[in-house]
Amino acid sequence: MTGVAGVVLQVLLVAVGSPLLVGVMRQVRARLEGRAGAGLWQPWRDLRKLMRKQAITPAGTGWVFRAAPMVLAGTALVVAAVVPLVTTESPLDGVADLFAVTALLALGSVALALAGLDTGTAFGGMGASREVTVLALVEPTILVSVFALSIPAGSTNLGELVAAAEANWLSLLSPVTLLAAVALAIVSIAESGRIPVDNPATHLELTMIHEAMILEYAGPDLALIEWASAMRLTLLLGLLAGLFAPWGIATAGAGALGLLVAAIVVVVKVTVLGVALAAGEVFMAKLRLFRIPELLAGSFLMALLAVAASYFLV
Amino acid sequence: MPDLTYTELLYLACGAFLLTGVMVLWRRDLRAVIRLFALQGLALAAVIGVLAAHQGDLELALVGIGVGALRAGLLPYLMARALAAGGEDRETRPLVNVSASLVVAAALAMLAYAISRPLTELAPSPATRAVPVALTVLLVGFFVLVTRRRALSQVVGFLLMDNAITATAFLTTSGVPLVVELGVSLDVLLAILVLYVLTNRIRASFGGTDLDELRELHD
Amino acid sequence: MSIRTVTEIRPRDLPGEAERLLGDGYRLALVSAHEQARGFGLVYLFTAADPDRRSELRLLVPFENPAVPSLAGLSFPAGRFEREVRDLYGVTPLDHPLPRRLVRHHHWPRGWYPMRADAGPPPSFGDPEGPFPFVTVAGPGAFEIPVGPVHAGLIEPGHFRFSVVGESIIKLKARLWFVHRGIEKLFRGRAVADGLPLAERVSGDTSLGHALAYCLAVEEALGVTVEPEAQARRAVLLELERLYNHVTDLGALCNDVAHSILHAQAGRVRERLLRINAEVTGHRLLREAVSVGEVKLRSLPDPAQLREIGADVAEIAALALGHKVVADRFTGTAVLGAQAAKDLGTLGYVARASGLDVDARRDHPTLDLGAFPPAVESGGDVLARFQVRVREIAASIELIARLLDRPPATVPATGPQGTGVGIVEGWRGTIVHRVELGADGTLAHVKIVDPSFFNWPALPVALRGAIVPDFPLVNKSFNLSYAGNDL
Amino acid sequence: MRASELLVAAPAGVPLLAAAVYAVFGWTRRTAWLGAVAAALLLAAAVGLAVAVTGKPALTGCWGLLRVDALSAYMLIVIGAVALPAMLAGPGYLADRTGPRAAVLARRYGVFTQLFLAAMALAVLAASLGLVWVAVEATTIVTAFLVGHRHTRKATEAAWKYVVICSVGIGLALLGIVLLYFAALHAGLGEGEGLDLALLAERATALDPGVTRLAVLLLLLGFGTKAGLAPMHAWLPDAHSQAPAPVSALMSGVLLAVAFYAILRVKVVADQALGPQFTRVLLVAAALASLAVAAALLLAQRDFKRLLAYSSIEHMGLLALGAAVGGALALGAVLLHILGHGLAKSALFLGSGHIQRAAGNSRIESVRGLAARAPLLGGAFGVGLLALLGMPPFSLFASELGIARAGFGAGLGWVIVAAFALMLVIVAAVGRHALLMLLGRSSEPGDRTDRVDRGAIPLVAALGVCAVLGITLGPLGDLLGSAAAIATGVAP
Repeated sequence: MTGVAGVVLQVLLVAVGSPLLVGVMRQVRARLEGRAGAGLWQPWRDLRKLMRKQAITPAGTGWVFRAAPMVLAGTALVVAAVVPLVTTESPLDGVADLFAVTALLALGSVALALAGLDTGTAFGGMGASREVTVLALVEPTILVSVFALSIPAGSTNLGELVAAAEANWLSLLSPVTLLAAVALAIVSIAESGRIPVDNPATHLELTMIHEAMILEYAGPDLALIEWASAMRLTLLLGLLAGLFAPWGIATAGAGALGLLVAAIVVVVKVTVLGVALAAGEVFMAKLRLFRIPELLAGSFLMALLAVAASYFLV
Repeated sequence: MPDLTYTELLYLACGAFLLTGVMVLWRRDLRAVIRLFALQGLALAAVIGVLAAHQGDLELALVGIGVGALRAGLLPYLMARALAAGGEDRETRPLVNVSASLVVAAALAMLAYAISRPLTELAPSPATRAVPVALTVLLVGFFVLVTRRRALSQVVGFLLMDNAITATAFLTTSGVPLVVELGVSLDVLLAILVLYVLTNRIRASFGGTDLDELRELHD
Repeated sequence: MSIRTVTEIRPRDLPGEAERLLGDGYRLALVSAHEQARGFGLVYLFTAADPDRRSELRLLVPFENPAVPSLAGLSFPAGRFEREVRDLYGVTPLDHPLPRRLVRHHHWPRGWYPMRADAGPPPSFGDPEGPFPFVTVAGPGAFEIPVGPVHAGLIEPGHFRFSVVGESIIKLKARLWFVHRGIEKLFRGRAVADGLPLAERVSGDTSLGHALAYCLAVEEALGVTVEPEAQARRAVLLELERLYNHVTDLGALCNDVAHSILHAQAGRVRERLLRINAEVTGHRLLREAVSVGEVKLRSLPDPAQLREIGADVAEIAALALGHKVVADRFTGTAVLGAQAAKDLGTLGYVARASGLDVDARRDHPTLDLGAFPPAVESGGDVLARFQVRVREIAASIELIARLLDRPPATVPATGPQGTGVGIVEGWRGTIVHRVELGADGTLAHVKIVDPSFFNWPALPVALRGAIVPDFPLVNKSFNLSYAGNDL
Repeated sequence: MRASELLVAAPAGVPLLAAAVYAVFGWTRRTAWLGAVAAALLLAAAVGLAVAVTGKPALTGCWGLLRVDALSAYMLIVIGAVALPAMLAGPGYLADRTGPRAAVLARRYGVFTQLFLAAMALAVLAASLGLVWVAVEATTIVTAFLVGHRHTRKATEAAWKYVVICSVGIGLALLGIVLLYFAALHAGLGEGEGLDLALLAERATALDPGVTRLAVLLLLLGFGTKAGLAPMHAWLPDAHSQAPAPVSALMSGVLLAVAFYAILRVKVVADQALGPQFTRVLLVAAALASLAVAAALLLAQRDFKRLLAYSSIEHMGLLALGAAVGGALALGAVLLHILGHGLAKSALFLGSGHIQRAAGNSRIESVRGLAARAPLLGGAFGVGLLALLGMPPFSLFASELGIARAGFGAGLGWVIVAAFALMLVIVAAVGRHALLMLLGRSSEPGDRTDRVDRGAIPLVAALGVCAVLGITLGPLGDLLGSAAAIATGVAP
């Protein structure tokens, strides 16, 4: 029963908390840059404002354009239910396979890219083409690096991976884990469209990746996309925290108290990661577009080396 | 030293050794490349140090300190001086672009794994299992040497190979006989000095260290 | 200032005279047209440096089928001036190699020339000329990205047509003049004092530069003498304008590579400078300080405070260039070669970043600035344009300190001329104003040339081969004025 | 025993002392001929050692670091025989160099040539494969300065290429040594003896074949680079054509052979550990590739020093071919070929130095009618080229014949046929260039200088020795037999 409760808890945490995480990150950046900032709740206020607006779809767009926000948000919610954030003991445990999770995240990205293409505008196409370039390197890296982690554990099930890491924390110091951690951190930044890959705060339409794809969205659709993007960022950070700092995640048999502690721990971990990311961004600049494949190829290489190391360094 | 910790530490050092080697392919900034090389020298010294601690071998530990001083201290210092004198601090146009180089490096890692099978099988131990790491760095160093155009990048490629050979020597046999060891170190040092002198001479006669300029001799 | 020579010529002698002047090291600074009693009077103003020389060619073309020989083959800017005069007055350049419309909006009716006295109120919009004939780039993978004239950020209107393959720019065409306000027409008939507020509003960030150029032109026309001290204070104000704009640009360039903390810091410095402006003149953008024959200051800026700001800026610039990614984004991006910069007639920091040693403060002085080497870089890329600004900030602060310390000698005034030319090195480059006074002392005709007019064609040239996501950065490194260009 | 130890150390020690003298006193009129004296002493010591070890057990010295057997002694004789004329040509070469830095450059030349001799001697004297490596790498470092001696753009470029390629190659060899040592330790050899060539050959059958295969591959690749075998030959034409003529003579005549000596030593171990087929395949491939590269690039060659350099690649290919064939006959022929090629090639390089000085550059097209302008030098150059092409009565003819006969006997007939087909191409190419240089019509008035013809004297002498060797081996015969036995792994 705690499994179901845990799942509900972590979906709620992600759904409600992710805009807050974005708010925290913006606030950190603002303070570090010497600005007052808009406050933690601003992303939620923005979402509320957008929800009240009229839904507008550009002329000539089809069902792909209308379905994409739903797909994006839907996949994010499913992943939120499956990934071991609060508990490793999910009733959806069979789905919590790393391949399934990666595929779900990719599905959301692809839906958005298709929607960008569906608008038929130059910017939608440009954003989609750039997003797919990034995606083509990000997804294999995620797969390969989690695969590397799965070799010592002997399973690709995320829950088991986390449980195994929690049981033997010394293995976290191995080159396999470190290489995979670096690779996953880089692609998480790329996947969530942060500096140095993409600038979430830009108004320069020619440099955008994520923002260019969603340039034609307005009102509730835009709200859904913004919310889903925040959830994806939260999930990626949560996954990172779970894989490389698994302490505190409730395993089978943890009671209600265990779940509560696990929830607090995960909130702390994700917040710390988010703050670190935001603080890092302040001192970072955006890479030239042609340098991004280099960065991603580098992360892919690390993932591959992690796999190689997991074979020979045992 | 308990065995588990020995293995973990050895692999951690080997991981650092590998990572610094591969990162050289990634960076264009030659100063960063030199820093990475110095870090790799430290990682190599750490590998030797861990081996020495495991075997309780004082002589090996001293050799490790010597290797560290040479490869993390003297050589990077020399290269940094050459760089400061030249004023060109970026690898502008490698023959193979960086993304492709990184993918090639992944393939090289697989190749290294394949060719080091006989070594691991002859004497399976934590140390010999790490030989593929050294061989990967060897191949990466060779790749850097072949595809980079700045004189200094080529020197770094050569030194990566040399680091890798040293690492292999220590991982497989805890080092070759001392006489040979000394001779090898001396030779490497001299080779670097020769290259250092030549780098300056290239700059004097070609006005830069972009080796694309070296095109006078051909058939 | 008797250095200006005036020659009345016949239209058919124009190419020969122009060729002679260009051969003597002159550049075409301004072409102006206006209606006179017996036809269109055209004025070609050529200027040269070292020593300061100005030469005007004046000619008259009849109202019936007005036409002049084209100088487009001799000078690229001349071709653009001629197209501007044709679109606004209907004077046709004969044998122009590129006779496409420049200023004309395609909603304007055929035969309607807005700057003529009889043009009347703007007519209702139609579509008689059809869309602009953009050159289409065809080939595998080539496609077009139209951007603007309305943009996502708060900037002025301009339409850009990118022809790209993948992310690489094959060709860029910029269409401007969406905000053509007919500002030169608004001057006509005003008293000289009433022209000043208009001049201050030619381009918002260059209020002082244009006001000063206007005042210099009027003073030459009226023969007004300005005290050396006042002239020195004007020079100080000019440098203050340069300072706050250059600092803004440094921050904006950092912002365009998403290095927001340096942008924030540059914004802080900019605010300090604007407050100094307000203390000195009572207006943050330096308005209403300069007027014909005089200058009114509330206080003088404190050199020590400015030096402190200079150190601040130097630190920001060093942080930016020391950042690997920022340096990587700037270096080698959108190179404008020295020859291209010279052929296009570029001015200001754009020219100086491409290795051209031009600066009106030295070339067309109003007062003796002493040893004053302009900041010249040779790279021609975004980095060079960044570095030129950095160096100019430091030079400006030193110049201010020197001017406040000891007012230098000025160039003496001459008697009333009826016409006058004012040349000022604004922060963006050389600004030229030319005024003609009527018999009653009111403004008969005013022509304004902002450096942006010369520099806009350089942007597409520099961008050839660059990548699309670098465009905002490159655009900011040029930072050209739409309002100053469109007029 | 002290006398024999001294004798063992002498071939490396004498040039080392000479280098020290040059370092202290510089290149003066009094020290100018010291280099030649050192070379002569080296040759004398080599002969003495040859007498001492022919048919007798090996001599050791320097705490067991050095060991001389018949093969080493034979190689020492080759080094001495080539070094003597090269060192004699040194003062003439330097006499032309003037300028502010001439004294510094001359001192450097004296020191480095002697160090070069010492390093080569050490390479063949060394008892341990590790020390062989150290000595071979030392030759790279020393000669790098000699290649770049002229400080021109071309010389600097050649030196850079030379150091980088050879250091990488020799680095691979080092890895091979490390792996061989690893295998040796697991074959029961002790810590200090794992690289001893004699012990390795003795215990070769106990080596792990997997590791040894990798090690031998790396060693052949590494020393093959230094020996100028294709496809690792890229540095050779540049370095040999840019170095001063006496240094080119040494590099082409003996340095390549010394590197090849290392290959022969490795081959002894490899053949016993892995069977002869493994090295045979590798060497045949390298031999044919070298011959093909040489043939292709000789056809359109426009520079006579590069022509000689490519000819060296050809001859290294032939040596590899002989080594691939194996057996006493083939290896005896290989060793004889080393000596013959060393004498002929070094003489030609020395001669080319004189021609270059007269012509002002080393382009074939600027040398015409040499036979008429300088009959002795031209004639000797022409005869030298004939010797190099394997024409009788020179010893190269005998050794090539020996390799071919042994090859057919070992069932490598098709390889021999292919190799000789390529050599026909080479004969045609070199012959055409030689005819043009010697008999072609001169476009400018010749400057028949006495000095040019005097330069032919060592050439004539070397060719004379070469011709005599082609007819009779004389006292060398026994030494050659013992050395070949060692190279085949029959004798310890």
